[in-house]
Amino acid sequence: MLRFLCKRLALAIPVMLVVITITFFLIRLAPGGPFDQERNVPPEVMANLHAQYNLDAPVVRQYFDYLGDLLRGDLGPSFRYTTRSVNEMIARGFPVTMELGLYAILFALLVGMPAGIIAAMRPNSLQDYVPMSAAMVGICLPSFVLGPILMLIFGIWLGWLPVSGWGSTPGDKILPAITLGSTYAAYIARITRGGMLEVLSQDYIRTARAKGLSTWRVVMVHALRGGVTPVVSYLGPALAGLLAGSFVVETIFQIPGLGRFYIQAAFNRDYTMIMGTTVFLAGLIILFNLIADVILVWLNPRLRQEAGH
Amino acid sequence: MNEERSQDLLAVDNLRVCFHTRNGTTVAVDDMSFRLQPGQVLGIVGESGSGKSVACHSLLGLIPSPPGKVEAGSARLKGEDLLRMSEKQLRNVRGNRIGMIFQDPMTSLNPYMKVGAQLVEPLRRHRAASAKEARAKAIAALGEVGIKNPEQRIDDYPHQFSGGMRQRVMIAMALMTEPEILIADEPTTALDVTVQAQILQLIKKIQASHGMAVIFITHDLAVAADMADHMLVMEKGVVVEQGPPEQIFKGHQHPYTKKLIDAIPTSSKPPSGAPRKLEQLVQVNHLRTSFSVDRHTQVHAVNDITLDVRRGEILGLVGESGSGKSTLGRSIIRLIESQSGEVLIDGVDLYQLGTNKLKRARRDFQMIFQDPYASLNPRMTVFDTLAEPLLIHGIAKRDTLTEQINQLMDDVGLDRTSARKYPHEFSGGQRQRIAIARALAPRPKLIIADEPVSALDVTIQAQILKLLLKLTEKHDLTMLFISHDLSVVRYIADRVAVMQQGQLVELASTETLFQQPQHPYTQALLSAIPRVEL
Amino acid sequence: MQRITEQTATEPVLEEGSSLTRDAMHRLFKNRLALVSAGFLLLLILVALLTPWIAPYAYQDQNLLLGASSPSAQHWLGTDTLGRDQLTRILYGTRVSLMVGFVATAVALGIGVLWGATAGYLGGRVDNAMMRIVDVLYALPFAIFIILLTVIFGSSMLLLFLAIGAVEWLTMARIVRGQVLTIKRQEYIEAAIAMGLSRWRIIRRHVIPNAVGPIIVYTTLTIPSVILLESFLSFLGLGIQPPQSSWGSLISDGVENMENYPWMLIFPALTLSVTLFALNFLGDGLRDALDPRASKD
Amino acid sequence: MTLQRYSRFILALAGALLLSACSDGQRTAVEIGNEQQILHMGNGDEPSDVDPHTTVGIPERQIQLALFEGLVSKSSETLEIEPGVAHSWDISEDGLVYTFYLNEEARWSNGDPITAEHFVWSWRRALLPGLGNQYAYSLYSIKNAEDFHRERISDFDEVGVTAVDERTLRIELESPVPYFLELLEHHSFYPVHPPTIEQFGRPDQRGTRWTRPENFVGNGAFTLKSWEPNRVLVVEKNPHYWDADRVLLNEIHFYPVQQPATEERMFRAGQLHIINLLAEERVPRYKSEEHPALRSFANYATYYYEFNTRVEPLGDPRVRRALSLSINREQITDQMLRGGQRPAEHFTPPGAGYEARARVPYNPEKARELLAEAGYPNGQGFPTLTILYNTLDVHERIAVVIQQMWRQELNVNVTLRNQDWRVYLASKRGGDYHIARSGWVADYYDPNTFLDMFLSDGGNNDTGWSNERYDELIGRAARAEDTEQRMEYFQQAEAILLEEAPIAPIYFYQYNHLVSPSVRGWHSNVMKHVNYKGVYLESQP
Repeated sequence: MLRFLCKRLALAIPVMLVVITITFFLIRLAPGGPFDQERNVPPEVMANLHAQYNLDAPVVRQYFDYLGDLLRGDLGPSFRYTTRSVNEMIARGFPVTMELGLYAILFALLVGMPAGIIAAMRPNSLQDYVPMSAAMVGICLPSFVLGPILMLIFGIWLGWLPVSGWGSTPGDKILPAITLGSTYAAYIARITRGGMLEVLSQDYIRTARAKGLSTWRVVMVHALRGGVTPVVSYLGPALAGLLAGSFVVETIFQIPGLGRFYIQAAFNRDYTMIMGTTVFLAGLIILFNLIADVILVWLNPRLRQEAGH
Repeated sequence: MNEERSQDLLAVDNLRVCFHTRNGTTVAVDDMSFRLQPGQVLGIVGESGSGKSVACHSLLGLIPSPPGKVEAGSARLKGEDLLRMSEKQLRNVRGNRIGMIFQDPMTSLNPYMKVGAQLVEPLRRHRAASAKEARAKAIAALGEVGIKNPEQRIDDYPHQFSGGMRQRVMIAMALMTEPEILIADEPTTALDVTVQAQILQLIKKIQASHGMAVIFITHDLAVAADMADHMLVMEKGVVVEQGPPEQIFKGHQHPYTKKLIDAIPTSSKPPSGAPRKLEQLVQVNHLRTSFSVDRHTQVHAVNDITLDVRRGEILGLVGESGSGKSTLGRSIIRLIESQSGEVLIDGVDLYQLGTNKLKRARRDFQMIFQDPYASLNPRMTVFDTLAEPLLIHGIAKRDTLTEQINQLMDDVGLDRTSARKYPHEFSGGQRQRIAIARALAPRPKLIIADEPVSALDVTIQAQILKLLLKLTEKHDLTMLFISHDLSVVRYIADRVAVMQQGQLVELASTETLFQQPQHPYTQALLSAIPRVEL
Repeated sequence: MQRITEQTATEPVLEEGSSLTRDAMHRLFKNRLALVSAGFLLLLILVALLTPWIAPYAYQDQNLLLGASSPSAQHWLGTDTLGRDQLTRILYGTRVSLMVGFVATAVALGIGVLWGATAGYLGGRVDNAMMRIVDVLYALPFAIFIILLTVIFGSSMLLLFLAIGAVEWLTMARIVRGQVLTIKRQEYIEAAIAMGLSRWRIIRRHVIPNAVGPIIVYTTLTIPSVILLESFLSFLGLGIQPPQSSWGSLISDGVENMENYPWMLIFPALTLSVTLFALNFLGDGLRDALDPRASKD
Repeated sequence: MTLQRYSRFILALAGALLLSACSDGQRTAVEIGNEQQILHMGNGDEPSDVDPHTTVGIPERQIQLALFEGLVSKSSETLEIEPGVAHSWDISEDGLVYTFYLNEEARWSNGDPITAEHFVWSWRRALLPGLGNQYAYSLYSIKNAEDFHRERISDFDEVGVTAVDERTLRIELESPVPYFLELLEHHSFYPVHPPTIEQFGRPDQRGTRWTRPENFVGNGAFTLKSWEPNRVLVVEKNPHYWDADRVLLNEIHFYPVQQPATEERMFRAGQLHIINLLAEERVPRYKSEEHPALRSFANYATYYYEFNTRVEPLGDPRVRRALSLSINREQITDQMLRGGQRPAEHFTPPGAGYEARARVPYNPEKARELLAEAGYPNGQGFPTLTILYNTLDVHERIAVVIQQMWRQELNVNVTLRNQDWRVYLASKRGGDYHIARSGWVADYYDPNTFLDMFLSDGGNNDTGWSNERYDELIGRAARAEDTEQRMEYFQQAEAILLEEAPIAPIYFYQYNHLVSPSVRGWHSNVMKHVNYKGVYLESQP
């Protein structure tokens, strides 16, 4: 297990290096600098500004300087939010995004897994079609449509829930979590259904039924472990994608999360911020995939044992 | 038949099961009736698709439904009709009054649960036993089925058991609640002969000691005869004959029963007319093939094997699963690369040939595989499949192609008109014929046949074996025939090589080997063959 | 078919077999939902191709005096805030969205199939290296990368195709590789090797034809995700260049106006949803048809 | 689990979630704010900083207006100059020397008194080259300020700012600037607290921690309480402010809300008192309802198109004028925007005692004539030009409309290109465009802020257009002592600008936003100037 982990972590280093390199040079290729404003400023001012942020050095030099800082864990100052370091911004934004992501995944699991299980229990019946059609709607409805609709209904017409903010009024986390989670709920429902169908056709399920066990026990005790395997392998990348993709929901709902920082950074040419968030997110994606793999191993006694040795 | 006898444990009458699919309705079981007395062993025999398993599964409501549906009949267990029970009532019967064991012990245990947890389930469910009681009983049951150290093994996962051991666990599980009936659905089909013999022995012993009634489902007439007090022969969902084994074997009425009995390869190979040449075609010297399982473990699948195959002979290669016989077959023709040793075919060392020379040389040795469903490209017609080797090796010209293919089709007994069909439109036996035709196409000198009949039903198996014999004769072929089934090998081979754990333990002419086996392993193998001893 | 006609008159007529493809078509035709979906998509493609001739108005026609008006006899689906005919806009949007969907998927397909098949078939170290590269690229936060690209280089159709294609090919490569690995282990491949076939012929005649099914299925499932991705970009204002419209841009306009002029949201959203539905149903149907035993998730 | 059981489970779950949300009663942030005198404001982008010498944006400006005060202040009701840190001032006859007398009561938020020396120190800092202050040029009217900023001189003593004594500040100008008092209200003239800045870094260091809530020292009516990026920035009443009696609010919460749609929803859900910007398409609805919260007022700003005169055929003034003449501005403002914008037939918006006489009316016949004269009768042979605009819905719709107008009136085809803001700026600056959307919001309330842009060497003149006569007129206006004469020079300059048409004015901005009726003493005005003094909240409107 330890060797497996080390190997994967070792693999992460070149990955990160590629990410850093691509991003670093890509953003510098972009027209428009971080300090461009509507009103032109004299070249001397611009030069001074660049000097303050080490932008006057040759690009390759900047690159290695950046790598050096990175090794020390310093992601640099934000160009746009001048008083803040990228480390600070990430430290502020990430917990929010993470929390949002967890609620969304929780919602997705709570709704998606039961729906998928129910559908798999009686395939091609009404009990299958209803949740699966709902899942399809979930997949086909982009969050930037669902979000405003939910806000309109629950926030403005009914007045039940706040339409923005994060943790400042009670209940303001509900709508964003649902908006972000609905697509994932839909996918999880489909994947669960597929996984369960696969498992329910296995011989050992027949064995369990032949023992006279109740349907509930057959499904929950015997089938679920194997049936959720594809869900688990989906969750790693999904959670990563969810963190990277939460910006739409964060923008709509005014949530001070990392995704929103990132998008703003891209528009603002906040080089260090773009770099910092990209590196951070890439690291997270690697981490989540790793965690998913570890859980997969743990779920399967055979692999668990092999990994144990 | 219909007189009600009070001592009947199970009375099945006029059972009819249908499958309604998109492609229409299939009658899987039709008008089936039988009686089962306490302590009786009922053998149900039939080839695949005869409905023997469906019938038994439908008694407990275990057929997939939809599409399956019990349409008529009754099945009274001590007077209570199983087919009219609610799902809830049935659940009280399953695993409680009727226990089941299944064919494939590798997949029939839940890989995610410790065997102990699976063992105690029936007891906890039906007897409301405490966890402690159930565990004690489970350990006892494991002990009874012959698992050593049951106290420790109970906390193992299924994958930590071998196939035979898992089948023992299955049996232990079925025994937990002391059921009145045990349904054993082909419990030994997936096992090696020696293990099969042990399991059969175990079932017999337990049946006797517990006084259970057993329904024993099998495709193997010999096994059924060995086990059963009473036999049912099924064909296409219909019981064509039933009676005690002696009656079935000696006084059978139905042609299908006769066909089944005739298909059992009992005799040895009929001596061929032509005098045997003793000239070698293949000489294998010190061949070694190993695989690395992980960084530390190497499996020596073929461990220093030396043997020869003589021109025109059929050399049988026998061994249980994992003995390395398939690897040896593939290593000989370099489908798997060996680490050392040499393979001389007609004096040329295959392992010294370059890629292109090897490709050209390949027309001289062909292979027939076990699984007729996997060995044919599903997206090529029979015509294209057969044309490919002919064209590649320049054996056929465009204008003679059709003629040659027709010839091949005739040879293997396939209808010429079906050359434009695709593999999935054929039955398993027909597919194996196509595969044989493909192997014959480049007119090879040597054919490696890797378990070519083990996936086939007995009657088909007999046909294919006959065909192989006929063809080797006709085309003067040399064949390495790999099989786990000694009766088959005895039927077809001139000489037999026995492999165990990557090593060759014995090589002798067929009759010598069967009459006077030298190696203890060969002896064990031979004694494990179920025989019809009447 | 040439060879059949060469038969002599005495030969019995060959029975035509039905290939797996034909069987699959047969099964597909029995799946009414998939069939209706396929019909709908064909209609949509046809409409997209014929849009300039069948659209009731020119796509840039505007009527500021009219402004946003609800559905009427002149404008069946109403007009947007510039008084442009909504039906026309949706029709042209269909053209763009389908094009983005199809072309970007084609890009993904091209790279993915080539990459996956090569890695899978060659195996060993090559496979290892190639799949590591895929792993590396998987770790890039791609949604964000596309945004970065479109922000930086402006959003041209070409860039959209490339950027989206560049994201989607990874999964495609993995699927193809997995497929190839499975096929490679099939005995008919071994049989082909034993027959002395060249590697290239094996790939061409035995590997690719058998991998086509899952690839087609995955393709039908990629198209909707590409269309959705484009709509997300449109939401951020990074989609297609106006005055062209895509479903995404229409929907994001519609969301802004959903309270005042609900038809501006309803109709494009409906078109998008129905299309995505159809693509998904067709994909599921194809999967069932191509592999009746495969799990249906 | 049956379907029924499952759906019941989900319903119960949803119910529980909703209950937990609604248990806190129905009181909104606005209602609570009304009682506690806490104003909730939408504020556009997240502020980059609150340091008045390093920021450039409007969101920062709105906050700085609460945190700082210049020598003078401005009434948001009348836009008249009022005393700020200085209670009075003298202006020399020639308009070159200003002397300010500081209020003895004026204090920093930590209680320190504000001295003239602080202003000298602050302005020096604002001009320090190393700081990279993008607004430093607004101090250039001070004698030698530009030379100091551009490192031509290094001794700040030569710059025309002197602390005569602790409470007297003397400023010498390069040349008379009639709107100098207006300028002083700009944030680049705000004083900053020297000890605080020096505690956290060099004076010319950007982004030090001195603007963190825990460190911050300012001199405005409010002081920084907390600042959570992308969530909220809170300012609270500054007890040391000299005019604290007139400060009625306890706190102001500034919310960074980029999307107008989100902001409006927040307003409707009772989470904001004031929204920064009401989306154009929402205005008509509020208007028709006569919604009490809607504030709509003219803004001293112009929306216009720039022509790149270096690109043929835009080098030909007849072509430019033809394009400009064929824009139906009234249709754009009345039919499309419908937010109260006024069609701009000239460049400088009316106001500050000036209304241009020259006009570019909607005259398609004349436009066609001019185009034919230029060699493109009925648009024949006219190349396909591109309209460049930064990505925003309004710009897009205007571009689409104008594209259509040119097609109909002149048979001229143009394509559209939208670019992200920074890319757009780079393209415009690099001359990589044909026709570009542009907008100019006045820096100060004077026509000069509009007209001096198109000087040949104007830093913001991206059109490549230059005209000696125009340069001369603007120069004369700067030196004119008589207001009437000055305005006349502007009139003539503007006539040239419209005749030569390097730009096509389209409309004068209208500022629409929502202010809850419970907000009292809030005056929306042409300069979007806010003075938080005197603003208070009342629960029962």
